[in-house]
Amino acid sequence: MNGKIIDLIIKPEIGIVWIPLLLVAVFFVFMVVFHVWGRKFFRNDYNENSDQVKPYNSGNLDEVNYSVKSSNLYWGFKKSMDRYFDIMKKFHDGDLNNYAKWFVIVVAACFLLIGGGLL
Amino acid sequence: MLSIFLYVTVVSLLILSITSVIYKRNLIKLVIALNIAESSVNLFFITLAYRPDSTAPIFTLAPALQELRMVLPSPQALILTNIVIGFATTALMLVLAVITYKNNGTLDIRKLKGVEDHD
Amino acid sequence: MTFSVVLSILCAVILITAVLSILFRDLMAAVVSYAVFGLVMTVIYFMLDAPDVAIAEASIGAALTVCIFVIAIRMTRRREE
Amino acid sequence: MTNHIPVLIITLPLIAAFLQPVTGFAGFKLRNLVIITILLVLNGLLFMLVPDVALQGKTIYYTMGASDPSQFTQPGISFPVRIVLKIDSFSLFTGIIVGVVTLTTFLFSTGTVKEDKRKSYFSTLFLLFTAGLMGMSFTNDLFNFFVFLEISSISGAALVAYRTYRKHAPYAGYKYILISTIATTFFLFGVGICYAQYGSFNIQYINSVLAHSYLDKVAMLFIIVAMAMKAGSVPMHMWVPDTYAEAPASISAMLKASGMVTLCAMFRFTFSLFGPSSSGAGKINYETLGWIVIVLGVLSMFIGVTMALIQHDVRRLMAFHAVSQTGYMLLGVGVGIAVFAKGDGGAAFKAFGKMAMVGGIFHIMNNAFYKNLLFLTSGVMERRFGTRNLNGMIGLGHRDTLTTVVFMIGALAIAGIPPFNGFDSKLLIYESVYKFSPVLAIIAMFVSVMTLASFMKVFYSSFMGPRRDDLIVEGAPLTKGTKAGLIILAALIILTGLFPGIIVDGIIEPAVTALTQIR
Amino acid sequence: MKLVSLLAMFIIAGFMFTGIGKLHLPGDPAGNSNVFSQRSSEKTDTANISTMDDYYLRNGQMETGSNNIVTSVVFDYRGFDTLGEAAVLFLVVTSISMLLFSIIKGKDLEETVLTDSDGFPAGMTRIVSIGTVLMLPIIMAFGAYLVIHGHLSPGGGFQGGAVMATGTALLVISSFVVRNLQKTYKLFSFFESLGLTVFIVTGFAGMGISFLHNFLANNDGSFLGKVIPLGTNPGFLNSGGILPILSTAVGIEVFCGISIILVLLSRALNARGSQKGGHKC
Repeated sequence: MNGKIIDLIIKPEIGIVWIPLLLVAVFFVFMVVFHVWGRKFFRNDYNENSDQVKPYNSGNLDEVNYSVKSSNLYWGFKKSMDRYFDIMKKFHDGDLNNYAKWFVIVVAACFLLIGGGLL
Repeated sequence: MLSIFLYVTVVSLLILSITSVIYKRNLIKLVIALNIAESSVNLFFITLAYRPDSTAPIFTLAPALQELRMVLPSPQALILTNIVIGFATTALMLVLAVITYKNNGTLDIRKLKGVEDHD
Repeated sequence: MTFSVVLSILCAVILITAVLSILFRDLMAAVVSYAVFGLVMTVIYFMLDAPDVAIAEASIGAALTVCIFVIAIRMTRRREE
Repeated sequence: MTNHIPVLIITLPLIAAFLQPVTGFAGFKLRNLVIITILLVLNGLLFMLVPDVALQGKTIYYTMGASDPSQFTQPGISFPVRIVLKIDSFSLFTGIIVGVVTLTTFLFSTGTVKEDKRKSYFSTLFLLFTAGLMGMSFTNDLFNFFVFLEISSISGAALVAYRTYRKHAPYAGYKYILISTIATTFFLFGVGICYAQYGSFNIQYINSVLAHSYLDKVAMLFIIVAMAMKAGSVPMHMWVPDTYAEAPASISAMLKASGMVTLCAMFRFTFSLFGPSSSGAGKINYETLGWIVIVLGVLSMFIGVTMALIQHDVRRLMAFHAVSQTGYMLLGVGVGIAVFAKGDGGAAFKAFGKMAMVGGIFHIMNNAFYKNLLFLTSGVMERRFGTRNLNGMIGLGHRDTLTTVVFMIGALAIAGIPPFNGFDSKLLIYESVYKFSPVLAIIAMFVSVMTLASFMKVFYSSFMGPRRDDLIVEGAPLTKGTKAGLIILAALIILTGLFPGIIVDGIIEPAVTALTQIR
Repeated sequence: MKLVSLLAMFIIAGFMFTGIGKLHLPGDPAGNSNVFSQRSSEKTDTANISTMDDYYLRNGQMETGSNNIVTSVVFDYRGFDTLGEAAVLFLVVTSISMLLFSIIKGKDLEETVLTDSDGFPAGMTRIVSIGTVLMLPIIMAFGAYLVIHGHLSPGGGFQGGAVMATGTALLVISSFVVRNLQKTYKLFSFFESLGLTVFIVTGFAGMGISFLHNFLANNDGSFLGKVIPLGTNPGFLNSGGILPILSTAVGIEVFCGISIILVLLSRALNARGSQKGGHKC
């Protein structure tokens, strides 16, 4: 390993100062300081074994065993790009002929580049 | 003069097989098409290896001329390997097509989507 | 001269059998035409001074591949739907 | 004995696989142990090569069957006659990826793939898959590369169709072998054209006599597009989600490794086979070639991630991410290709081109670690809930703390969060690509954000939520082997994340210099 | 969308046909192709197609001791390809047995021979069965000849093994039902691994110098090492060095491998588990 361990840690020539050990140390220092000193500024009426522990089910208090289904996360994003996704679903529908067709189209495009003198 | 026919056959076999992979719908028909593509590559290598009025590269009982000319041996050695690889791929694809038929009851690409419904 | 004439005829036969084996809807007929394709390939390899490859193509390309195709078609459907 | 290492690396898995049917009935515990020791020996041999190949930049040749194996050509003739294996730091880099991935994946598969009569076939195919990948990364001979490419394609297809009782698994295997056969046929056509011009199959020899004619461009086109198809870049990527989703978890990890080895082979062909040769001035326009690779990369990134966002099958989601991560590598190295033979005497390449290539190739290694980790965790999730549908998975976090921690490490690494290794290579790529053209860097960052979004979706829906023991199909705790596989990969991610300097200087920088021959 | 792919096909066809024009036509004499002109001294004119191949033709007999230069290229100069190739065949046989043993289960493994009244296998007519029995020794003898004389006459491990496998194909086609699939499969797979292990062990045997080194050739007439006169000669059986050993190993492996494929496929054909859709054609 050429160069001492210190050079390895401090690598100015890749443009960023990357001192992982320093980052980890700063992180621990911050946690200790926060744990000892910073907590006084926040509310301290939280106690473990009251019903504050239970997940807040937005009002309905009876025991509700549900979790947001993954398919309706980001529904807004999906709704807004519906036209794009319809085209994309048509491409990925498992039709083997289309899979081979795209290979031929890419080869033909590159041939046009060669013919056009670009490549 | 003679090699133009061979090279034209090679290229037209390749184009024929790739077109039939794009348009044909039966899985076993695709296997036949890919076999034809492999044979066209083999023919391409053998026409590269051919030299006019020369014998096969075997010295046992070769014509005892002073000016003994022989065909190039290394493409033939590679085509030996490629033929057996072509047979191996064909055997595997046929077995996979048979099991797909056992599971899905059809060999038609359009009916075998192979992809559950999207989200 | 006759050598290149015979070779060009065989090339034509190759193209015809390849097109036929693709176009036949009855898979058994397609496999038979593929067997003829393999046989003519063997003759072409032999004419191009490649005896090793000719034997390999004959035994593997024409005989065994066709045998496997026949068994596979018997296990599935014969007509291409 | 040490100069025989390259051959031992390839032939050890082969001989183990050949003896498998005979020794396969000696109980599966002994068989797993034998295979794990073989894979450990492989990694050991690879790391024995690191000191003199990577650090001193030496290139080891190994000619098969020659009287003096370490010489590139026989005494007295100027062209190679036999098959030559070439180990320079780039092929060593590829070999290390294959070694690490196969070791961890086999450790994982000892637990998940159930033991039955067909398991000895599974391990035989696994060993042959490893031998194929090792051969592809080390060989210097075009037709030898074709044979090893065929070995890895066929064993991949058979392993994808391992679970024949599933409805679509055999059809996914059929798709994989059909796509591979089309790619290998066109690859062989390119090799034939190279042979027609230069009469040899050796990559180094062809590059030294390359005349950059029209036929060379046609051969380059066939070879590179065939490799891009096998690696799964966008227009030809549609087989990737179908195949990875149907395969067992450890096999989709191996398929991803074979995709990356094919990508490394594609870069080796662009630089070592069709690179600007010493004899002829390069008439091949590497600017356009670089832009082709960049366009493939950007398309892969964007389409891969947008399609991944809407999937509800966890393995298909991760397969689309595999496609988008391949886009990052293509983008990084594409910028390098576009710039490395520019007319300005290498100023642009020294400024950002080399950093882009270092970023791209470093991303290949990082991706090898965290993408396999994610595939293995999706295997655990599928085993637990019996289904791959994200809607059916709730509250896995309560049961498997190890899987949750490991999944978090993998998800944060793939999204490029600082302490983990995804961030280092993505940062290198962003910085250099920004100097090349800012729009590409912005797209790359946007795609990285969407990667984080889709993995948060997976984490939120399947790991958090209330504890639902009624959904658990198989509650048996993970075996020692499975845990070992996951822990090794997670440790590697954290190590490369915290100390990228060691990896970049030790393996990646020499790999790029070996590839581009530019200091 | 179909039109785009048709157009792409025309573009590819056009460019490849122009490529043919620039391709080296085998008509013109490439390089100095007279075999006797320079023995074992290297000819370095400009890089044309035949430098490497002319080296094989001129030095093949000396270095590998075999008359059939194609076999010497297959097993000695590019022996590593052939090892990979044998691995491909072994790989396909393993994967096919892995896939088909999920169909062939339980009762099908021990099938009694379906014979008609006087002991001939049912199915095909008696002519075919007798014909098969008569033809089998001829096919096997011809295949063995091809394997053993691989380094003298055209032929070698692959072709001989494939010809012997056509014998098995003949048995399978004439619906000769394997008495006990389990035992037959074990026998064939044992011989297949034996062939492959012999191949790779011979490769390792030359490891003192390098992998697949032909250490048996040309050492004055010892086992398989006869120094053959150069140029045309009647061919000597004990001359090829490790070539005959490798050729026999590959011959055994190809024969057993393809026989396994054929036997398993024919058994899966009428296994109980397979789809009833399989018709008699």
